[in-house]
Amino acid sequence: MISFKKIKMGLLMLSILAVLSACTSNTNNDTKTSDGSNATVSISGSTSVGPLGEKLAAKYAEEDNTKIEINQIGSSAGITNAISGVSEIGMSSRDLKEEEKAAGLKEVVIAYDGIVVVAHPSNKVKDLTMEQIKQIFTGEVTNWNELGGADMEIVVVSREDGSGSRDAFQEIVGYSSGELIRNAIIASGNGNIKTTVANNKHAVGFISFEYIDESISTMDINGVKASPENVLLEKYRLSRPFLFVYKEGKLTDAGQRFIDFILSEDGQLIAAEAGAIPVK
Amino acid sequence: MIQLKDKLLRGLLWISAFLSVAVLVMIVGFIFYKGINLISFSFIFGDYSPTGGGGIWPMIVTTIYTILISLIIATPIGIFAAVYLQEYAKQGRLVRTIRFATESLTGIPSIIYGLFGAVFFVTTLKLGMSIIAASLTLTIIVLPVIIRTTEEALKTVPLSYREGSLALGTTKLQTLYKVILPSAMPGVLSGIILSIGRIVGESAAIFLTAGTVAAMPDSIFSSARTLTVHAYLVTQESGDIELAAAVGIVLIVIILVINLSATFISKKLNRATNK
Amino acid sequence: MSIPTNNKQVVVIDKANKRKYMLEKMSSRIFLICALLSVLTLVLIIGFVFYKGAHPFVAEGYSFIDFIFGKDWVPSEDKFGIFPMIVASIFATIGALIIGVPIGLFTSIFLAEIASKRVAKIISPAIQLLAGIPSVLYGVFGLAIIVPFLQNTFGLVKGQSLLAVILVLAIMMLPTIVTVAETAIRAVPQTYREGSLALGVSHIGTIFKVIVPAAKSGIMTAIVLGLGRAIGETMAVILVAGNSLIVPTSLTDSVRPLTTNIALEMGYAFGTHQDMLFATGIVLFSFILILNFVLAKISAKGGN
Amino acid sequence: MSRLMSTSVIEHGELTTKKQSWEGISQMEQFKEGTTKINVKDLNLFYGEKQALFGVYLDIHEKQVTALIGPSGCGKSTFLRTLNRMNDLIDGVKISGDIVIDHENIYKTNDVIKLRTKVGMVFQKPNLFPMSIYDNVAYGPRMQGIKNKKELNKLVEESLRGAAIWDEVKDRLKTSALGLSGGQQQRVCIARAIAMKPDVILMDEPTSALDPISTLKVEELITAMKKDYTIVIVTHNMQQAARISDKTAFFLNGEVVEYDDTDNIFSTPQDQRTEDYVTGRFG
Repeated sequence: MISFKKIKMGLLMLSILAVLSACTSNTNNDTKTSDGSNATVSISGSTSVGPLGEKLAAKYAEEDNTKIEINQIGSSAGITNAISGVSEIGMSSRDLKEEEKAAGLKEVVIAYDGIVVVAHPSNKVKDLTMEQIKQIFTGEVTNWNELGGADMEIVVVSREDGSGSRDAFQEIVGYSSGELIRNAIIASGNGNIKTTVANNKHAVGFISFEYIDESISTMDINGVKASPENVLLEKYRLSRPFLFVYKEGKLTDAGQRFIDFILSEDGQLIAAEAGAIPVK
Repeated sequence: MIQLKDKLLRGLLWISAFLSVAVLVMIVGFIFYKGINLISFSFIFGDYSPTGGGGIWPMIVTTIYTILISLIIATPIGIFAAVYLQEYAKQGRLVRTIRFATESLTGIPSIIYGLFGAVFFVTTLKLGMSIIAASLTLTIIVLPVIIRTTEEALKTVPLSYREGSLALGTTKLQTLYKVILPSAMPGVLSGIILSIGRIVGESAAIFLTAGTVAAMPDSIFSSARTLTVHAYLVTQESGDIELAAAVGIVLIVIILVINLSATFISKKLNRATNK
Repeated sequence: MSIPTNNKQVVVIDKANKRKYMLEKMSSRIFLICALLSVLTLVLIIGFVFYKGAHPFVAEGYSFIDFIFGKDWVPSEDKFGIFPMIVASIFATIGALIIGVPIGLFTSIFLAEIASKRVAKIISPAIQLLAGIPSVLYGVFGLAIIVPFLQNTFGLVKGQSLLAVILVLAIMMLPTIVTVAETAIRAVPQTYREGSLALGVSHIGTIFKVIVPAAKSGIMTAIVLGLGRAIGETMAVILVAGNSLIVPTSLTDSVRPLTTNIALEMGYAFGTHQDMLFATGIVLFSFILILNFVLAKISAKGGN
Repeated sequence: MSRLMSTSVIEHGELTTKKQSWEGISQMEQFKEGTTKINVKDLNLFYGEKQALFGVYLDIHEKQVTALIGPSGCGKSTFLRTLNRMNDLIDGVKISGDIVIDHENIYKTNDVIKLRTKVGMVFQKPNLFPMSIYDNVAYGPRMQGIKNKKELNKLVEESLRGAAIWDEVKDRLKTSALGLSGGQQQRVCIARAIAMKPDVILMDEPTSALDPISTLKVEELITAMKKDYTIVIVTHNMQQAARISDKTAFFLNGEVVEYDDTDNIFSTPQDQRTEDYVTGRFG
């Protein structure tokens, strides 16, 4: 007869196991930290800045064991978390809005990033003017043949409302969320846009330079190739800053050390390797 | 004419059964086909690396954390609440309304729990995006399940056991943990197993409360990804279907293990009680 | 004659029993606290969602009618209309119903009545496993197989569409409907079958004329549970729906159901935008409540 | 054998309790002949608004078998359950009047445990727990705090012997009690009750679910137990009442119509209603 005592023992063992595993993973971290402090820097925000942030954090972890937590949930979410204190640092891939600055947020540009319009590799159209891009995304132009391409309906793919890349893209190209074509596919995350475009010859979307690969073809703007050099030379205008934002006085020195590392030689090197454009 | 109608209907039965099985085979087949070559020892136990090629061990640990913490909080409260509703409370209208409320709570989509958790636990209680915030949200999700299944199990215990025990001069508490709960145990356990299944499969609620940090969580206060959230983010972020499918295989294996152990335990318990 | 209540005269209780009574009182207190705690979480979650959800309409003068029937959802421009999403959710659920219920029901009848014991013993647990698979994997399957399939075979401009959502939800509904309906059909007493067969009615006739009507309330439960899961699904739908904010006019339009909208925007919404997402949650919650009410009415009317 | 009879005449709708000769007998005298173990005075019981017991006066004598007979629904089982306060389990039950066991009014104390250890009970259907025979019998004492193995073994053996079932189960004490036959299970129930060393044992139609042979075994056991315990047994079976009880009380519509030595009740019933029932004129 399964007496209740055995069940009680089982539950007891279960909880001890949980507590043990919780603290064991704690302790082995403590012992390694050189300067004894095991501060955690919680960073959340843009899904474009995120991957760069993770690569930087991985490199940074080799010399300093401050735990860097990178949460990829979208620029506006990062900014909201920075304001509300849920995260110490917010990552944004767009400039701060007035009310966000008013909330006491300081910003540091850690790199620049270009946004490139992408289409299916089979798409003959390789070059667009800023005006044409606007017409595509606002629905004035609906067929690729109007842009010198094949007779194919255009399927617009855009990012979700809170994405920094979308805000920056819309600001530079010059249309508002309300004007975005209604049946545009909304894909959350650069990766999602890339796979949607890569699998659909009708599709057109925009992604951060970091995500460029051979599964999609990139569009030049007014004949200017989408490359970090052209952004630095200000010839390619579709770019936006990668910002770390934090509330005045809320930045711990562990956080400050991480930012200094990013702005240092090695930090900017990693940014370049990741496809972003170094600040220095 | 009847023969024709019969044949037609019998045909329809066979076709729909075939369709269901075909769908099952297709889905499980797709996941294994796409993900199997990624499965390896290092994939399951390796640490995550942002530049790809890493393992999913942190996600497995996070999933285990969420299961353990949610159950450790939800099981006692759920069982004790069910005991109160079934054994102590007067079966008046109040108890019936509570039961109807828990009934409809089990039907609420988990995204609403995620909504609530994201604001209440993450921001209001200042827990931040963390495993504990996600686990508390999951606790609220599984609590009604545990209460309902435990109550049903308590109902199956014959009244004669209670009277027999009380008539021997034992207190209600002794009767409860010596006679009533042990014989209701199979039902209670099935409720717990059901909850584990729901926790493992949950993604919407966890996505909004535990965040997306893809690293080994330090403690229950750090943000982390569970397996299901990882499968979703991988599909969304990098569009890597193979990796998502591989995570899917691990999830299916976990669900299989849970279901099999559930049937095994309930068989053993049933045999024990009415041997 | 008033009913006299006997007054409790305190009698010296010997020590051992005193400890037991103390334990007894303490334990019933703990059980009460746990019951109150679970009721508290009940009230907390419902209260919180309704408080946040109703706030913009009650305090900030947004009109609930515009919210329900408004066609534009542009949070940055303070436009919060969820009509396209309500239509999307309803169409998706009804579509999934039309495909999922017949197949699900016929499969459950097949398993309960036609299939040999050995066959049923293999298929039912397999389908139960299907119910356990996390919905995210249905989404991945949808994105990788269903969307390209629709795009190529029907020559659609894009695979992400209402049809994709319907197919995914129908597949997700199947296991719930099959398992619950199968148990209901198996629960129909053997005497019903024998009675009908004895009258010379064919096996198929017996099934559809006697057994299915007898298991009606169980089947109804199965359908409503399946529906509940379909309406509440989020992660699988985001990957295949296309999420565009239009009132779907054809199966090939990409749509954004209510749940997807919450998941997509909850991360960064704050202030009125966040409240509007809670309001979307209320609309969803009332769908479920109506469903539960219908279920209670049917199974009550179903009698046995 | 003086007859202590309580007659409560009921004009429907209005209860009048004619003070019967009871008052006349002094306190001492009533205890003289066969000390009274349980003294019930003017007991009324209400299920919410419905009254089930009307002004019951009854003295149950120590070390005797008292049978309670009457048609179903006459309140005999309800009355039995008031003696160990099992009715407390039912919502909305109200009791008035006094039940005194060993000079202590059982409704004036809230030490129900002490009462139920002193007043054991055996139910209609054997309700052994899903445990081994040993655990079933040792359940009560263990709950009382007796932990010592040797002491428990002795107590279990004694109880099983006391219930005349030791020989049939002594070599399978560890097996599940649910495997035994109906008659054996009921006797193990009796053993389980005896293990508490009660003074009184209440039996609610203990043999109605058993076959004739087991019924006979249980009846022999009851007569044998008379020397150690006061037994109150509710039964439908009038022959059983005649065979094994010393005193019999005839219940009808919630009140005691007649209470006397068993021989008198069955041979020379005083009240016409008792005679009709005893001679089987109405069910």
